[in-house]
Amino acid sequence: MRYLPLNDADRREMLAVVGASAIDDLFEDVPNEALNPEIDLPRRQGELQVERAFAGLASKNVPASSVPFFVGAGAYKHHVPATVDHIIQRSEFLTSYTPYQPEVAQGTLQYLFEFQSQVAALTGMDVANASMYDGSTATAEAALMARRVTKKSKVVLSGGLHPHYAAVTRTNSELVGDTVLRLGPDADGTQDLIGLIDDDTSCVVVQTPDIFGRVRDLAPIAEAAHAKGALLVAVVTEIVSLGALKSPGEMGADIVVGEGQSIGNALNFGGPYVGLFATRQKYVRQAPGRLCGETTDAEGQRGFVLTLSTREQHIRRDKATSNICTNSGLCCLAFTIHMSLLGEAGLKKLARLNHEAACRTYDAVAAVPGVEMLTDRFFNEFAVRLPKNAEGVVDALADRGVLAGVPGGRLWPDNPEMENVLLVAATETTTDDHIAALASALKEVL
Amino acid sequence: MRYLPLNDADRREMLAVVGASAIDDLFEDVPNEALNPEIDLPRRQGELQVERAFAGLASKNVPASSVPFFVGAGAYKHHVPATVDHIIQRSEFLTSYTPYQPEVAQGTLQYLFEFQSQVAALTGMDVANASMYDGSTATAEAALMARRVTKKSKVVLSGGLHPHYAAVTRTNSELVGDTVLRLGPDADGTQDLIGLIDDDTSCVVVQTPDIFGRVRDLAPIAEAAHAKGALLVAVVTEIVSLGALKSPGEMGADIVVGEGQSIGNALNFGGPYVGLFATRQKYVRQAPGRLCGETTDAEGQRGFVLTLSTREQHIRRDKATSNICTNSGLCCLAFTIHMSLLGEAGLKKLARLNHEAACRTYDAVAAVPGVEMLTDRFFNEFAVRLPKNAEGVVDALADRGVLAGVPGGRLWPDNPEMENVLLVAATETTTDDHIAALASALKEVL
Amino acid sequence: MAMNDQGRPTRPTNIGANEKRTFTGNRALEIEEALIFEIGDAGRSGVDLDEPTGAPSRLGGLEREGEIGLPGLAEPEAMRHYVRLSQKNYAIDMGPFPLGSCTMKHNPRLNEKMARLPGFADIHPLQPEKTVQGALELIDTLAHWLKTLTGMPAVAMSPKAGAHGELCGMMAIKAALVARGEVETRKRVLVPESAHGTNPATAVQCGFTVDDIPATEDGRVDLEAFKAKLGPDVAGIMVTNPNTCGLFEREIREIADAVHEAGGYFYCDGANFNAIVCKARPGDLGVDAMHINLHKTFSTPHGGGGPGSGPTVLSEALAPFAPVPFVVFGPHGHHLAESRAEASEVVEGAQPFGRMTAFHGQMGMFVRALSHMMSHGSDGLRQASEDAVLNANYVQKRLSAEMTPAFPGFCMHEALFDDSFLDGTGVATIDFAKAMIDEGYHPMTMYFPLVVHGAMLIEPTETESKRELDLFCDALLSLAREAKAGGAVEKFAAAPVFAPRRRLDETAAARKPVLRYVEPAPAQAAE
Amino acid sequence: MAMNDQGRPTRPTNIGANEKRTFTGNRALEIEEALIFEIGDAGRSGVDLDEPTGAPSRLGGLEREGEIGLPGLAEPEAMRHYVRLSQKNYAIDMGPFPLGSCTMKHNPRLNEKMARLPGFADIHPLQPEKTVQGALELIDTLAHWLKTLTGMPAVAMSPKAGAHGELCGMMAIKAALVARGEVETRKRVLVPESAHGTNPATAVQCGFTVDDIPATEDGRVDLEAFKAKLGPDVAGIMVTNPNTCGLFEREIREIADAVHEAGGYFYCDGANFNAIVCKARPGDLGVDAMHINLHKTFSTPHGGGGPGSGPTVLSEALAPFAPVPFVVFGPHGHHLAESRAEASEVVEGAQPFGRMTAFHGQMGMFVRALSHMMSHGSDGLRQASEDAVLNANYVQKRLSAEMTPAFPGFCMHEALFDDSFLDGTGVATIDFAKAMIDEGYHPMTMYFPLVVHGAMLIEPTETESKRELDLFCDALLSLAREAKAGGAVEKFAAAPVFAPRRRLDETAAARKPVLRYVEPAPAQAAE
Ligand SMILES: Cc1ncc(COP(=O)(O)O)c(C=O)c1O
Ligand SMILES: Cc1ncc(COP(=O)(O)O)c(C=O)c1O
Repeated sequence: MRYLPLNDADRREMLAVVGASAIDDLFEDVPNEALNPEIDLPRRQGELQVERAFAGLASKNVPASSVPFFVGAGAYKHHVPATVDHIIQRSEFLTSYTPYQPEVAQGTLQYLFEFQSQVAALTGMDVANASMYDGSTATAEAALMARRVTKKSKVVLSGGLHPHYAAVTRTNSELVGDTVLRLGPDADGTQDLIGLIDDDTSCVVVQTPDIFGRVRDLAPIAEAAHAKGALLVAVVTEIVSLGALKSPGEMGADIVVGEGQSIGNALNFGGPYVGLFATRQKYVRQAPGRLCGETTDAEGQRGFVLTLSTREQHIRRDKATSNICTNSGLCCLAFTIHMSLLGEAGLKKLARLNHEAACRTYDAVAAVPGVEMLTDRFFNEFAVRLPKNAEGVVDALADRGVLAGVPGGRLWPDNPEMENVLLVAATETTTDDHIAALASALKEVL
Repeated sequence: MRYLPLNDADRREMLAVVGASAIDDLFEDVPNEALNPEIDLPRRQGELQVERAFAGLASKNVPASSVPFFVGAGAYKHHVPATVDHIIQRSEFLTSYTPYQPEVAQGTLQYLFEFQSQVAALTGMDVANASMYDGSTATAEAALMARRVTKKSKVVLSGGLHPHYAAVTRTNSELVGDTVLRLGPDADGTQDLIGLIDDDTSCVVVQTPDIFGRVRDLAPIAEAAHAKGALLVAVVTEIVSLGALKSPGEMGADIVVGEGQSIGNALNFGGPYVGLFATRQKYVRQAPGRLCGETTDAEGQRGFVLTLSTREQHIRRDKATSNICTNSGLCCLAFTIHMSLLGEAGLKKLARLNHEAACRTYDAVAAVPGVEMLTDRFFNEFAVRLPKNAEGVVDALADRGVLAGVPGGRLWPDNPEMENVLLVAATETTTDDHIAALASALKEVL
Repeated sequence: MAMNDQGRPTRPTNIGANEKRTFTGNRALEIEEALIFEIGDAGRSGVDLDEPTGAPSRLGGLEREGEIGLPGLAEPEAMRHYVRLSQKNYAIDMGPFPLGSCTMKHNPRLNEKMARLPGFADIHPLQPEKTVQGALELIDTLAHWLKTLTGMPAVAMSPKAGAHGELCGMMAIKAALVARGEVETRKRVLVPESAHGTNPATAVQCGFTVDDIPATEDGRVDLEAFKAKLGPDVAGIMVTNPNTCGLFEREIREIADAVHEAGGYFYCDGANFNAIVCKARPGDLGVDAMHINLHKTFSTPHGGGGPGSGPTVLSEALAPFAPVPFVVFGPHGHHLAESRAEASEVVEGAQPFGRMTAFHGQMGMFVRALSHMMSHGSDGLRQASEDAVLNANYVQKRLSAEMTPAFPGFCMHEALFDDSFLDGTGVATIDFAKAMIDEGYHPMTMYFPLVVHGAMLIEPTETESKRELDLFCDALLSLAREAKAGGAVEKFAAAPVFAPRRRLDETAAARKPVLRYVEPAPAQAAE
Repeated sequence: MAMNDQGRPTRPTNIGANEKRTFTGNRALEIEEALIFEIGDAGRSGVDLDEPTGAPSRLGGLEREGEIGLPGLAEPEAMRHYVRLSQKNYAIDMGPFPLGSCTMKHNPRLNEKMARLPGFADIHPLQPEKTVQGALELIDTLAHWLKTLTGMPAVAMSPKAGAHGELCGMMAIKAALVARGEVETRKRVLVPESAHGTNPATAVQCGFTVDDIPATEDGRVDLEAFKAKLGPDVAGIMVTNPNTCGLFEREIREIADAVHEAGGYFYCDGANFNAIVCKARPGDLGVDAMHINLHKTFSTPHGGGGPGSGPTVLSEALAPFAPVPFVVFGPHGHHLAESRAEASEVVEGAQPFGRMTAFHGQMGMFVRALSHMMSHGSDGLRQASEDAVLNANYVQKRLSAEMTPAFPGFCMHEALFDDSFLDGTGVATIDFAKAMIDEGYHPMTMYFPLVVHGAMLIEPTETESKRELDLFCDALLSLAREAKAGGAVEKFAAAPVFAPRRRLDETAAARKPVLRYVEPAPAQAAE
């Protein structure tokens, strides 16, 4: 077998050395009746055969790049420079472990330090960690952290929060006994969050741009939350938006979490992605996840190490701030490479291009009879209400070779009111031809 | 522009340092009327735009892997392990220069030494060089080398030699005044080469398996050539065949040249490929191209260097054995990686699988009414004579989604006798479905 | 000084005795590299984008004003920056990475290639199902392999790593207790002292309390002590098997039966599954839930810390509580059940405990893991486990010549040593490990598990050749002899000397944490 | 000794004074690696293939018997072998690679990605033309760019590298002479002393004799001396422009006119085209033929020595003799003219001199080069040339503080120094260059061109940043000062000390050449 360097001669020799007569001597502790079960699975295959099998499966999917594509809602189709994917495949990055031995892991540690610095700058916070699994688990961790910081137990989730994020946060917070107040979908942007913040509130969780694409001003919410001793957790699912929008930090957020997939990472059918987690200096010792810090070596040279690990499970065990261990390492690398290729000027331009593409798409869709636009302040995604069930419309458009967006029924399956809602996203990859194709197909179907 | 690190501030600063008032001061030696011509070409484009343009061009071609594929005649469709392409893209290999500074080029030098050793072993010769451009130019260089060695000036080219190879050899040898005796295509394998070798003959060039797929016994030809003081140059265009066949060295060849594309390298529409060049120890100082040799460093550690460069143009200039400088470096690396993954057992098995696929294809094609088989001793390719023009047949099969092989008209355009000949190749990538598709399409068309 | 003008790190202040210096601070191929913040600036970019039209924006007056503080690099600068950084890392592609409990095995590039097929990498989790049938089929196929290899009836594919899988299993247990109306009474989870830190952390994150189980002399769960701790308030037990001492829990059946009798559940930490794939099935051993680290056992790359994937297999008892989403095969092909309501429609009796993550799990890792499995096949997977265990025992045996195994007898996939062979040498486990770096090896796992003094846990995995292992053992044996011979305390204390950096001051790092780049004050900048 | 059992290279015999040793011979991340022949064996393999059926073979009784002698490695061993080897190389992705005349610039990975699209990488050169229209269109498009950038009417795409392009141009000249019936009389080719070795070698390979032209004090062709050598027996001249001294041949027009008047042709070596793309067109300067190194000017990777590509542009006078094949656009789309007969049918007056290579040239390089050109556009290409020239002049100016430029005034894309600044220091050009290695730089081109004593030719290219160039200059200046200060002769003579190997014994290598691996005699093997 191509991945196994031992041959039978090696095995015999080694068994002799260890003093075993047969390999199963080494498995003596396994209950006999459980040893060597029949396993009904195919036998080994060569590369060629495996490649053909996967090519077959892949051919049953429709890649985003192959069609006019407007699907968003927390994962976005962006163009990633070839350099990014080339670098993250370098053996020294791809096949290394968590940098617990800093003398031979400065490569990983330095990019983590750069990643943390970029995320802190983007979100307008003091510090950021070395990543969480994704935006949704980062949000759940934020709520748990708010609990530790405020010693309160009521979590308020905005109706504009991505339903998956809300579900994950609820699942986690309820486990530790918190009450989670989750508002219904705020399609029309009329919800009053502030009224729900009380003295028991540990945090209020608000997404901007929200799941409907609406850009939200967090300042008043931050003020209200702070007045009650609660934290404001800001959620950003389209990180590119921060190239154009005020940072949550500027608007008073205490914890900013987000999904970093848009920068450097492919769609990957939902994972792996990279969860961003940033907060204020004063709360850092309550933060979950790994932190990389600067120090010097025995010769006085600058170097980097994982630090403040007394927060973490491998040191604090049941007292840890979180159980997270493996995070999104390589996805951070992709993020930080892409971000340093863009630079500030590039990111702002990219954000601008996304917004303009969305504006053009918005106007084209608004011109389709029967479509009701649900917001006029958005970044690169917006919600519309159709005269009929959006799921059916999306299916019909898919048959016409256009992936039109995310139907409300997909995100709020148990909520009939959302059935006719469609979320439409555009990015720098969206061309005028794509937009025209969407509009005309929509006209046909409605 | 993304590849240019200087910005305008840098440029101004640097111009000041060099004491120029404007960039064109530095181009003062360029005749004024020739400076800064109007260039009517498109302006810069982003990655996304370039990718889309190339995707468009690529989509107009039919990849070998996407259809039943039987095209050979000097380039073969084999499966290359993913590891090969990954390693050759490592910065340290991909973006390094010719290893003229051995202290910081041991990586390149060691693989060249390994490559030379593998090629020498495969061909049954004493030594091999660090590659030529491809099999055809290696063949031309072999004829020139035979001239240097024998001081004779008549080159005899077998009719079984790939027509492109014959043309390249003739073009080069005639330049230095040699007479080139090129025989017509030896479709039926009846040619008497031996009778043509005389006292003026510097070398006789024979391919095996020949262009018609026929396996040739070189021993008698070697004997005859040596009797007249001529060298036998053996040509191998399908290097995988040496996993199954006697090596040319065993059969008495003095120089063995070949095309290494089959191992480690993609089809690439004809290039880049890797020319193999091996010969006897006693002739090494007449060999063209780079040679890597073993030595030790100042601390006595083993190391490798380019050696015997007094043969080469950068030292000997007009006295050099060849003008070659840049060769096929990275393609050698691909070759040597794939070969060390295969190993002897793997190569022999691979050769066996190729031969068996060809045998199955042979039988299926032979069963098609009207097809005349031209040989019964072949490796992974064979020639057949069709009842009609093969070019038309190949076109008709292409319309049926089968790439059936190389029509005689493509290789011998000025030779009507070859019009109905078709060369059919099979490899380890050929499945029984492919063979069935070929046979039934052929039946339809004939 | 000169360096800083180039944005290079400050130079050594106290160069070691026979350290040679260079002007640049580089040493031939070992090249120093500054931070992107010191190299780049806000105006530069390595990306060419079309010019925006400048149409009026519709951002509701929330436009960002002022600087963000993100440096940009031209592409050539960026390429060099990251290539130089990479060259300061050790990696499995460079040599043995014997981290016990981490299963650092070869990562086939075939898997990387498959994961990058546009049909997998370039599809969106919320595309219409009919446009992602191949992806859903792949998840379903991987689930089938995992269930078959573990002998378990169900698997949750959402978990994003091992710890997340633990959370999944413990959440399922909690949901089962809720269903039984015992969630208020059963709050205690038993965890062996030798457990990985994620186990107790996970239990607490699920609202349970942790109660330690002592280990026996031979490194396994103390069955009697364990039974003594069982009671009506016990929710379950979290046992790693093979355990973190590299030993198979002989009495695993008794443990399972006992906890079940007591009304609790058996969570098995599957991080060490690599030892027993196709040799034993957790489903035959009474396990109720177990996570599988695809980034360990099934060779998806560790990537310097992640991403991973931790599918969690579940027993009949826990299966109904599996989280959404999950793939079902129906009349219209493969389908994703994404909500509780729908789940209970499509699967009789399903009552998902909720959702663990947005979307459907680590697809990119699924592709790689399935590619690994299909390449090996059931025969190759069994061979791999046997080779992993053989390699570990070979290392244990050879190193025993100078080092002290923590426990007698054969081990499974990893060999555990204590530091008693270093007694009186003045050389500590950490010094010994750092000396390995100079020899060209990544250190083994140190000071874990906690039940062994100065623990050194070595896991070679099946992808090491006998030649590599022999050289590795020869090197460690010579270090051990050197330590015992005495007089080398300084050498060990100073190690590593050849690495890109000498030992780093972790205390200083934690005392005054510098967690992000900050512009040096003008004064320094001007220095 | 121990090492050899592991198939490791023999250990140092005479370790330098303060060299630290390790047992393995490794130094942390710098890992020694043996030859595949010492690691692998004939039985091992890193490839899984189906089992052959064993059907009788039809090889005409020429089956191979016995051992070939090819070692095999399992994939993990192979991966490690080559990764470790790679880490002993310097590369443009690691730092400046200032080799004059080699144009080592950044190689964009976008180009690598494009070249690997199955539509380009997985097509066969002899597929039916209708199945490769995109490929032919690409070649045609690249040809259009090359003709437009050079202002020449035709281009031959077959040449596989620069030297091959020279051959192409000189063959065309020979063919033109044949057509004029002067091939027997015109045998002399004039070549400046400063020319690259391939020029004279090529001329001879075309059956010409070489006659050197002296250089002027200011590093250019001596027009008078050149004119004096012209005559009815002159076939042509081979001039590099910008020349190998990094200077533009001011009198290029006069040179062209003179050689034309004398009835000869003007071959221009275009290796240095990077200095003048979009700044000047060879077609406007009287050139008859010029090769373009796509692997220099247009950023296709050097790959440790190749592959390259050397398309050769031709003037009206030489165009008819261009080799087959070439692409023409006709009623049925793009078409390849592959034979002389056909060529003259499709192109009026074409009389190809023959064929230079099998198939159609370096397609893989064509894709990369066109991707580079389209990315830059005409504006980007002009900017690139200007930056390349600016960078070279900046380096020339800064280094002049301590080093001695070979010629006064501005240079083009490369800066040439002689070794007079080292006079009396006891440090030779080679020692100076080897010391650069320890500082983290690849040496510049040394002892070329021959017209300058102890020449050091530095070509930074446009893809170096000012920051990199400043540190590079600071480092070289400090080395120069160190050399002049005296007392450092040994240090320079011993350099490099930090590289994977110290200086290698090239004399020994050439005296008793060991050009392939040979099994050590049993005696040694057993040692
Ligand atoms: C025994 C054990 N359990 C759990 C984990 C956690 O897995 P992950 O890092 O994927 O979250 C690890 C990882 O090191 C482990 O070794
Ligand atoms: C001036 C000059 N001419 C010709 C060549 C030969 O080009 P190639 O190596 O591509 O054959 C070179 C390459 O170094 C060169 O520098």
